[in-house]
Amino acid sequence: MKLHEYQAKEIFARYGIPVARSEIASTPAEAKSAAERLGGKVVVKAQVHAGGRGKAGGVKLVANAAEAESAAAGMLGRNLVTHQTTARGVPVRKVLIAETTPIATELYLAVTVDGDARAPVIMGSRAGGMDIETVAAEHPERIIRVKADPSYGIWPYGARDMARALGFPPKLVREAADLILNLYRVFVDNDCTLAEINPLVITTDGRVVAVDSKLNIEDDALFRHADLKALADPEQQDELQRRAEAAGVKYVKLENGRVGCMVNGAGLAMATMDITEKAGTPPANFLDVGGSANEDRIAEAFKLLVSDADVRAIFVNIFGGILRCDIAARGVVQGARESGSRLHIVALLRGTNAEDGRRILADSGLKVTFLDDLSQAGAAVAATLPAQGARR
Amino acid sequence: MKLHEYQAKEIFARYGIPVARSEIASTPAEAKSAAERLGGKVVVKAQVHAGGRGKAGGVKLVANAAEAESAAAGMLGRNLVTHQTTARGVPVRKVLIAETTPIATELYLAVTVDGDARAPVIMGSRAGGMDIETVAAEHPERIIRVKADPSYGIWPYGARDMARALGFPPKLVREAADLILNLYRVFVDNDCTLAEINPLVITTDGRVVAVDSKLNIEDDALFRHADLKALADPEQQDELQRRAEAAGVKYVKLENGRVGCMVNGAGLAMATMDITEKAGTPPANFLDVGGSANEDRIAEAFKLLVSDADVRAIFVNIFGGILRCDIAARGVVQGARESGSRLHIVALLRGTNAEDGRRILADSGLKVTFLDDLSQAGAAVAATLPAQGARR
Amino acid sequence: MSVLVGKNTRLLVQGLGREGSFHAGRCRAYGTNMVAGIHPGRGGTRFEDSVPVFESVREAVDATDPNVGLVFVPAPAAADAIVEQIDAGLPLVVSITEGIPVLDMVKVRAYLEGKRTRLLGANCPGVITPGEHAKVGIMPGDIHKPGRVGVVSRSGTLTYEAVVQLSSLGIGQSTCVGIGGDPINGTSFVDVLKLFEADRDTDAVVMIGEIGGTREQEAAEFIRSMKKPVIATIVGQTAPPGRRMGHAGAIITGKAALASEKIAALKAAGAHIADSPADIGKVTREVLGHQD
Amino acid sequence: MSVLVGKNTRLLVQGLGREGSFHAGRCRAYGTNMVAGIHPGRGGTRFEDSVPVFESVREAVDATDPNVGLVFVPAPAAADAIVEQIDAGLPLVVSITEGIPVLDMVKVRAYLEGKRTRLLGANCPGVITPGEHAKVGIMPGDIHKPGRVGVVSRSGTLTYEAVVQLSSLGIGQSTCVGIGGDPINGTSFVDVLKLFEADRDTDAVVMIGEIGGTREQEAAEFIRSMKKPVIATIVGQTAPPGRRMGHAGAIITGKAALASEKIAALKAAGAHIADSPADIGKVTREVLGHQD
Repeated sequence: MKLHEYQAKEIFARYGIPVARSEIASTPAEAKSAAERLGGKVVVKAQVHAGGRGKAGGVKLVANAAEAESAAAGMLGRNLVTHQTTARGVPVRKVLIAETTPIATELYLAVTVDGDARAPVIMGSRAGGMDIETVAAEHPERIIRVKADPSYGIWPYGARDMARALGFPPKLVREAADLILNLYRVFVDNDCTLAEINPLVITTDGRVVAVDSKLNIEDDALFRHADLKALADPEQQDELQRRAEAAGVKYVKLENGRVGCMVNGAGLAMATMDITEKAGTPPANFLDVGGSANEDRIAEAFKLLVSDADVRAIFVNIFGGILRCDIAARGVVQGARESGSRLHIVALLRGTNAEDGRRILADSGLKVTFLDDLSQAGAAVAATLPAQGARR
Repeated sequence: MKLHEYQAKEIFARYGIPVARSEIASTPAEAKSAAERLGGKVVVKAQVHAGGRGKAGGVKLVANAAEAESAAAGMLGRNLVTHQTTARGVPVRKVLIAETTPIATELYLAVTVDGDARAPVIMGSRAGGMDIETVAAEHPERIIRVKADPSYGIWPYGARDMARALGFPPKLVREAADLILNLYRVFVDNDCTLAEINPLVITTDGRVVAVDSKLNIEDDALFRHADLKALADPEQQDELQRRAEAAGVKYVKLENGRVGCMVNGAGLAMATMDITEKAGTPPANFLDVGGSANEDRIAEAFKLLVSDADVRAIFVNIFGGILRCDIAARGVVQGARESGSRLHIVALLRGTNAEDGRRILADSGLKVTFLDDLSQAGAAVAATLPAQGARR
Repeated sequence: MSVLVGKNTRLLVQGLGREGSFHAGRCRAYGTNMVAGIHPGRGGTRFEDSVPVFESVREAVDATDPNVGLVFVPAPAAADAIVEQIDAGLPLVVSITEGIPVLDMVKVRAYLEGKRTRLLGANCPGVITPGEHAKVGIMPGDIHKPGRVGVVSRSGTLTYEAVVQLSSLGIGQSTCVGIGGDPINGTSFVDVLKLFEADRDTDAVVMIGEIGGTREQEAAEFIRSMKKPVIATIVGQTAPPGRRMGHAGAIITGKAALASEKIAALKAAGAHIADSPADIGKVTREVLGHQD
Repeated sequence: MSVLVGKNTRLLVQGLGREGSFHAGRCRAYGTNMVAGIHPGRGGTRFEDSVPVFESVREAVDATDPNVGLVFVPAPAAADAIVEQIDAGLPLVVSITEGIPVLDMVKVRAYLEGKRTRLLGANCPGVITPGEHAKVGIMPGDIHKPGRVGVVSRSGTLTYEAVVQLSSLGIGQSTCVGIGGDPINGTSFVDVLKLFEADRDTDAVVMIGEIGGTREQEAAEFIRSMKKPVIATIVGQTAPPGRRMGHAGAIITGKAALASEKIAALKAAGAHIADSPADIGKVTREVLGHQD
């Protein structure tokens, strides 16, 4: 689950991380008066769950309160499109009005879990402000990685060593080390998947300030963070994503796909994608209905698939285990009925109650091609796919 | 550092430990209105830093608000004498007015650090409400000890196992386990030396309630707990203890002693006590001036010694290291002058600047017997001690 | 006894809710010797009128001497259950539970250091040795066939797919092991490959990897030194970088986590690659044919 | 080289404040080879115009290869400094600092598990080997005399007392070790007794215990198996139960922590007891006399 910058910032401040003074505004008028209180020259920042705001016009440096008002008016109520969003973009409901920070140096600092190291890892770079993925790909040596001890965390001396390695001047080493320790505490206490400051700024007057604040919370850990769960902003997700999450299925929309895939299990779902891709019939999505899906969830998943205009055919690949094939088949029939879809379905049903499932689909009146094994899938899907462009 | 029951209770409540409803009162009138709000029938509990309140009349069960008022009037502003206090007792400035708890079972629960186990240990007993030291001495098998993992703490399953071993009925096991886990968190988060609930009560209506609350905080860790430090109540210590603490020296008054001992180092101080005791001249105190004492601290320590009416002679045993003997000698002279003491002093000065120290004492006009080594100490102290009863 | 489970397995099942009970029953029906169950509030009762149920693992261990623990406890309490089984000294703990917070698994993994327990999972289908009627997990038993090919996989249903391909070609399995799809788990590919390499009842190994992490590359390093042939496939070749594909393991975090990198490493180490996951059986048959 | 420190000692001192600088100077004056200092903000300077000072232990280790670390860092940051020295791989860390919170020491002690470092202290006077001019601590050097009796103690000034008694009777010391008075420390009596038992330069051991804890009883168990004679004393015989006597180690927490219990255990194990701490030298002379 993603938090907005302003939400993350409040948490940072609670943990003693120095942040720029700021206020949140929902209207241009609020933005104006906030800017007045903050001294006029401020930064107006669209609050969206997407990176790349700056290049997309979602961050504006303005000289006075009037400009803050008009900058806010240009953002609020509109959708912001960045390289990380869909073409529709994400709605801007709030803007953050922050005092400007006189920047001498920009750094990058983040905490995440490194599965290979089996521990949280603190990452820092002097190449702050830049796109960190680019730095990681092109100059991995510019990123300093410090592995935390799974039970002891990071010790103060380790934070000081890291601060020195990041080039903090001797006078600021202790302050920077405290910031690193506090960011680590934020990460652990709140079950984050990512706690990131980009840029972390050394100001011209020798202060250390977190200028941006990013926190992603692990969905699986939300059960113990009711306070964080309340900060969710589902409006920031695209509609399909939101529906998938509500239904409890894992769904990722893929560009340029044509085959809607419904599978149980992530590994099998990826295998299914690989096979359809190789058959020249690219998958339109990843969709894992999970182990314990019921009819309604399957039906909702089916409706999700067919509501994607790119989808020209459906491939249902269910290996019955906890999820029985008859349940899956009933869900598909229900979904097709409720959506009115008449897309051709390729179905591979194995495992628990596979026979029942096949009969239910066969009796449903839907156009279904049954497979016996996965090796037939590529050809079968290709055969059922209508010519490019046609639909229903 | 000790906390009052009402202070510990607030911390318990913050950690989700169920406590009885209560209010704190500084006057009989406040006690009365608190009792009214709590339903009339309440317990009035003197807030003092000493165990054994109950037997000493510091805990009164009353039937109505008027009785609460008079019970409070009987405690407030007086000194309470328990088996753990001096004969003067400790002043009662506040009383806790707590709703009564219908007791079905009383248990004992505490967390402390076990040096031998090198870890915090959770102790529980079904013999709650009783004097736990007596239980520990006479029926050690009645105390359940669960060692916490130094880095992982105690796991929920361990707390459940302990709750079952303590006889909590199945329905209350989870609640009791949560309480154990929360008490452990209180202990660790607040650097306690002891976190204790005695009694921990199962009520007749099946609730679990911490009826008493005791927290001792480690003095050495107070630097990171400004909030707790502010809860100190030095008035609860006897005057000598308070002065010793203010001066930064470790001082323990001993009953029936006659020789005031001033030593640097705890081990040497205990050795000195043992030697004077064996010589038939029992020590009146343990006093360790510490490693880095200066003249003023030594002087204050000397004044502490002589302000104890039991003290008939002084034994100064300083092994100069960080603390130089000349400094120690000057402090003794200063203390004697400021206190007007004319007690006989036996002095054993070794190590750094021992010669200078001896000269300073010799030139001071004080009555001093110098020793060359510790083996002479017993006889020398015995010789200088006046006949029983005489002083100055 | 092939690897991990077999005829000497004495199974303890923790978490006998709806799902746990269902699968515990299936394991028994397959022939697994379940000796104890754990469920809060049900201590003293019997599962399926025969297997004693206890309140705590310690009690169960003292009374019934199990050697494998199976965890169905819901995610919020699963790490605690795993540690309870570790502390009770169970040699093998299999955690089916999915959705355990990653920081819980960081702790559990570190806690395992120096302990005698091997943890399989979490978020895995479990382990099955068809020739010895030992099933400790949620896989459908009837697709398996006794034989001499070991299977190890990060995935659940994809493992079943592989098994079906093998069985339908008449290729039986010694033991099939699901190591789980989470980024931090108890047993790695390398751990299982070592077991198969040392196992007298296994002739070849099928390994099914995924995008994300670098465990397959570690496996490749070990495969270099193996005498037995390894047939490998990597799924997620078409997944776009940086997008989560269902379970947390399947995230491309860097170049090394790409399917192409993994396939190259495995190929270089001498593994036989099934380019399509539909060809696992076929490639295995070819490899075994050459072996003869 | 007797035990723990000797002529091959290469000393690093962390915390060069007033007290740390004073004692580092004394150690050097005694003949100890101090190779590095650590003090925040003073990296690049030199201590006493000769010993290089660094910002971090890692830098100092890389540049000067020390094998003993001495910690004078104030209590709030002392645990961190100890861990910094552990992580840098120093074989011996001696922590003088007193007043380290006990929960910090619980952590440090657990952190030591499996590491190559031995920790002496905290809250100890350090260790000295007079015959090799190696002093790593705050004890007055000039009271010591080279010889063949090892001394181990929980206490500071009482150790000096014992040393004075020995030296004045012409009995020199191989190495004197202060293990510190805190309830949780790095090195126990048993650890040091083992070193002395194995040391060719030590003929007998003086052990000075205190009330509180049960470490002296553990020592007694080991003394049973020792070939070398042990002279032991326990102070705090007159301390009233349950009262703190200065440092945290000296608290009677139960019957086992009483002086009488400890003396009985040591006597039963064959240790020679000095009933009064004033008689340590005398008893040692008697024991050594019988040895000849």
